[in-house]
Amino acid sequence: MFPTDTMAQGHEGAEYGFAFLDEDAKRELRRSIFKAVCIPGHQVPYASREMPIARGFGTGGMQVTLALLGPRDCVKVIDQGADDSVNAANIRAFFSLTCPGVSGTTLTEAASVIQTRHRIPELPLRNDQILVFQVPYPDPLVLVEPNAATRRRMHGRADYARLWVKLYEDMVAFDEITISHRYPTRINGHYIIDPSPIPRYDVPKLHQADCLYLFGAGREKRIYAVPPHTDAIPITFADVPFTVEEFIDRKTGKRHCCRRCGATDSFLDEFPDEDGNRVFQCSDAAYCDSRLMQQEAAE
Amino acid sequence: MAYVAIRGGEEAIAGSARIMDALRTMGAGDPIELDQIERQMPLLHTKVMSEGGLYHPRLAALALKQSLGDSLEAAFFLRAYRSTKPRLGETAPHDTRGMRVTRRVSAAFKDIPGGQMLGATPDYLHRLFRFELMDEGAETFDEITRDWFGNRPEGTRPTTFPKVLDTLRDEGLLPPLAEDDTPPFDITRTPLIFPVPRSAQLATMARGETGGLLALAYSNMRGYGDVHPTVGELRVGYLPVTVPHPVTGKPVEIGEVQVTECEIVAMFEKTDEGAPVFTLGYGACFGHNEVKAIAMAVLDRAISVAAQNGRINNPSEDPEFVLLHVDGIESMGFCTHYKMPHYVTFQADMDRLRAARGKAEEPSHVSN
Amino acid sequence: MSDFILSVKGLGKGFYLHDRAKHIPAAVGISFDLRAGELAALVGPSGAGKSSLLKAIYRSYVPSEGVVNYTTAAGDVVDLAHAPETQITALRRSEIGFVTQFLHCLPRLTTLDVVARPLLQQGVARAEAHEVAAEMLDALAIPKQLWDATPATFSGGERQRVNIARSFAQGGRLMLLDEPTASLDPLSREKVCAMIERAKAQGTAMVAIFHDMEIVERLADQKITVTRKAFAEAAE
Amino acid sequence: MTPILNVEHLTRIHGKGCDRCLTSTGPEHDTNICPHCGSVVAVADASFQLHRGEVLGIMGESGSGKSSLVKMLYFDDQPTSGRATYDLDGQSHDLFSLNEAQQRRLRDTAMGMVYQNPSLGLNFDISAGGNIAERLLMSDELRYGVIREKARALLARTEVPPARMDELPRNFSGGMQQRVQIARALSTGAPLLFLDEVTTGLDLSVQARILDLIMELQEESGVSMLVVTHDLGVVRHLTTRTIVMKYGRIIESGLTDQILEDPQAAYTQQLVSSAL
Repeated sequence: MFPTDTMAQGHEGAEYGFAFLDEDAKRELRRSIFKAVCIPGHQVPYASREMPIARGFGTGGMQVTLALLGPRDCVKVIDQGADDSVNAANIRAFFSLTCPGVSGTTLTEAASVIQTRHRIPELPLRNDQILVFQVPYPDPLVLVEPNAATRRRMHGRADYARLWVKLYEDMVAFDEITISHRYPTRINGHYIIDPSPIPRYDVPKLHQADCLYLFGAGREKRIYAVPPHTDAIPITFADVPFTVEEFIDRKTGKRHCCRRCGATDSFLDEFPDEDGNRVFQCSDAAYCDSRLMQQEAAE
Repeated sequence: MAYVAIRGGEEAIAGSARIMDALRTMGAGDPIELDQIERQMPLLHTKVMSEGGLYHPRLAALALKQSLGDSLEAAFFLRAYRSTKPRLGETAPHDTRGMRVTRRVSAAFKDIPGGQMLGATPDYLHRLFRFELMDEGAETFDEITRDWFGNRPEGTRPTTFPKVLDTLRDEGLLPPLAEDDTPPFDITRTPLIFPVPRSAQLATMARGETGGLLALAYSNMRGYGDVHPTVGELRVGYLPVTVPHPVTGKPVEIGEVQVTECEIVAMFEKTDEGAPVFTLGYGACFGHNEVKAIAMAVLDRAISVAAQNGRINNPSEDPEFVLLHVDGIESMGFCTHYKMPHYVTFQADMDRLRAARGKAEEPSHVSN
Repeated sequence: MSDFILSVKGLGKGFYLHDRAKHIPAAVGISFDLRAGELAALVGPSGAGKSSLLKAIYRSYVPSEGVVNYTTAAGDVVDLAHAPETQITALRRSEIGFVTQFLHCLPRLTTLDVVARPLLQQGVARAEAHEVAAEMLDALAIPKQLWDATPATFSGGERQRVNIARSFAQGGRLMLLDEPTASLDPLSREKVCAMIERAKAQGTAMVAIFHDMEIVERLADQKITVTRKAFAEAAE
Repeated sequence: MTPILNVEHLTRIHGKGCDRCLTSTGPEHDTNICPHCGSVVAVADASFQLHRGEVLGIMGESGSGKSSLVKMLYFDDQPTSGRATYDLDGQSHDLFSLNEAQQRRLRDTAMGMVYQNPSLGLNFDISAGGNIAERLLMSDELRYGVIREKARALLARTEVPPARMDELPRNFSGGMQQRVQIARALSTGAPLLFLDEVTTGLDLSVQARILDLIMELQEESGVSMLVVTHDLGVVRHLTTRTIVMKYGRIIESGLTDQILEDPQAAYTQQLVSSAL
């Protein structure tokens, strides 16, 4: 069970119903989710409710998660790959407060629903798991078109040439596609989505996955989905391959490894240690911990 | 180690909550009463209800108390509370002619039917400190109250008034009110998909943040736009709220809400029927907030003009620009979110920068 | 099938000026037939309407009356006075040429390109077109060092000769010549006459206006006298 | 031979329109505003054909409807009534009965437009090369190397220095902007090009060079062009046939030299004589 004493509002929990939202709101959310699954990549508008955490902190993901959760679910919340970063902790505390019966976990393999900000877990997800993304900007076309009505028309017609022009301009200026995260990705051959600010490293995991990916944008009031076994192709040129972060040490030519667990197959956080040296560590805390535990057990 | 300190966020949040609570209570003397907030800071209090989109005086006072007086945060409490409540019914449309008026002015006419009524306004008060307020007692409050009730002007002033603009309508200078039975757009149940009807425009602004509305309306007034408003009528008062009786269906009055309403008259325009007429801008919100009502009326007009001309010349005329940026809860939230960790995206940024720099540094690199 | 290349019957041309509500008297209808290799000269006093009739045959002017039957290379008879514009355009490109004293040309083209242009438009290969153009320029004594320059910078006489070179390079079955020798020096005039004779010999039919009656006598197979209609008659 | 473009009874009325709009406007009424309902009759009952490889001029003063006509054919505007068919590779497309996606496809791949105002035809926030790339991308060319080469070649052909292909067109001179527009319009090898007052507002010497360029390109590619202009010089230079419009009506059409030398309609006579 969750600790319940970490929220200032904790003592008021009893005032609120299961999963916070009123039942009509949850029903509407579920309808929107179904629609999003039926039209992969299409941004389904919904009447996003105000959550007791601020816009931008994951209110869209929270609403999707709250609409999904039932008392037998097991939920995991991560932010930047970590279960115990402040925002993840805060959201998990909110779920524990408002969803009695739902259990929490930090283990990727144990969760039925995982809410995430900025990462996809390293461990491949199964077909009985749902990954819910928190989305700040649902529309990849904002890069090239400020007007929302125009953008909707462009999506309908799959009119995405201007996104490619952006890539072209990037190539001209830098000889590289410089989009680092929120990499525009084409779903099922039609709609292009903003896969939320995940790094390029995580984008290939969207393609033909076993699990369901749901994206909730609270402030912008959109829900969209990449269903299981669906094509998800990052947009690029035929002769400019899409690449992911490689964490190559330019001095040695070798990949950096996690300083905790030694992993060389994970997305790494880079930061200076006390002595000012650059060190690397798994961004996915659960992955790192489980590797450490395996290593301890093996010894 | 700094990085590890971020892990363990749960304890950090708990600690933060304790400090906030201490900040609210330490050395503050007697706890502030909810009534005191409601009565002694009515303008702040009703602003919170207006921006929170929920007319609940008691919870609005609690919100202000719990948020340490931050009006945006307080409005946020009301909004979040709304999300948990089912909708039990809908009120019928209300005619503000039935408003129990406490203040009404017109800048268009010196004499208006029923007369101007200055009411409570700081407009003509000098913003000079009354230092004696630093040291008021309960007895001072009683004295002022007794004096007000004891020396109220005699006579039977009516409490409801005709609308000033009806005179203009009678003369044909304003187009007649169009009968429209279309149910208003419900912004709490339907997201804004542009283009949106005017009712969505008005509803969004009615719970918009005062400062945001003011800034955009001011840009129009200063020359990034050309509404050139005249305040036809501004009224503040209490509007009876009726709902259909659950059994009989007959309208039943269940209370009243304080409302500020502003109708501005703007430059005239040609009509299909020939003779030119004035145009209108409408603003209304919960509570006593004249700046918000006027700003809203100006923006309502600005957006309508642009829609009519099919051309947007200024930000204040763009419905997307105005309506997507005036909500205080959303803008405040998104601004706040930048304080959250962005390690992963920043790591990805560094990767791209290094890649681009690597290309730039390669001596063999030839720009094509 | 007619053996005439051109058969003109009752061709007349007048004008109506709307702003002055005024009819400009027309040239009296003319009629003549022209076979391959023949030259018909339009003669008459200045202002009689010779140029107007020539332009009416070319359809730069809308004929007021009459029929201009032209037999195409394919053997079809086309009334140039009434044929659809697209047909006129096609014939102008491949069969019917018009030579004036004035040269309109693109300022960026070299003299060689200006002359070769009609051939290029007909789809002739660049090298071949340039060969024909060079031959024409040579025949008209345009100095070789000028061929790479644009005619926009040339003297009036040089430009006129470039223009003639262009028209004869294009060749065709029917050529309409409006004072091609006017204001040329005697040597150049002789070159042009020789060129006309050569084209005739190759079977080109021509309708021409010359101010110099000597040339008319030398080149014309028939003379068509053009007179202006009486004012009263035109105003009917 | 079938014309590449066949326009029949094309009409565009701005406003609510009434059944007297067409009979109450036009040159004989000296207005294109319907006195009964106030609607503007931009184009009324316009019919004409554009033949393969032909350069057709549409001449008239501002407000004559010439630009409106071309806007409809390029799908920038919708006609009130009328029909237009575009014959592409032997297949006839009924332009105004196509759905939006089909129209867009046709416009992106098989039509080119050069506007008077370069800001309409170009995106000033992306490079000159990027503007060409956009058209190529719209026609499904997704190879960066090919796009880059094609853009470079097109810009070179329209005499934009290759060194400037990565600059923003907003920093270019008016003439250079038109060259980029022309390169963009030509990029997909469309057999049909619309030119709307392409030289208006440019210096005379620049105008002449642009016209020469257009003419050369036309001869090279055989592209059919519809040239909208109020400038007799442009008509004389570029076109073989010309349509004259006034108050939304086609009042005269003919061979360009005939229109210029022997205009029949009162209005055309006035237009030609005032220019000389």
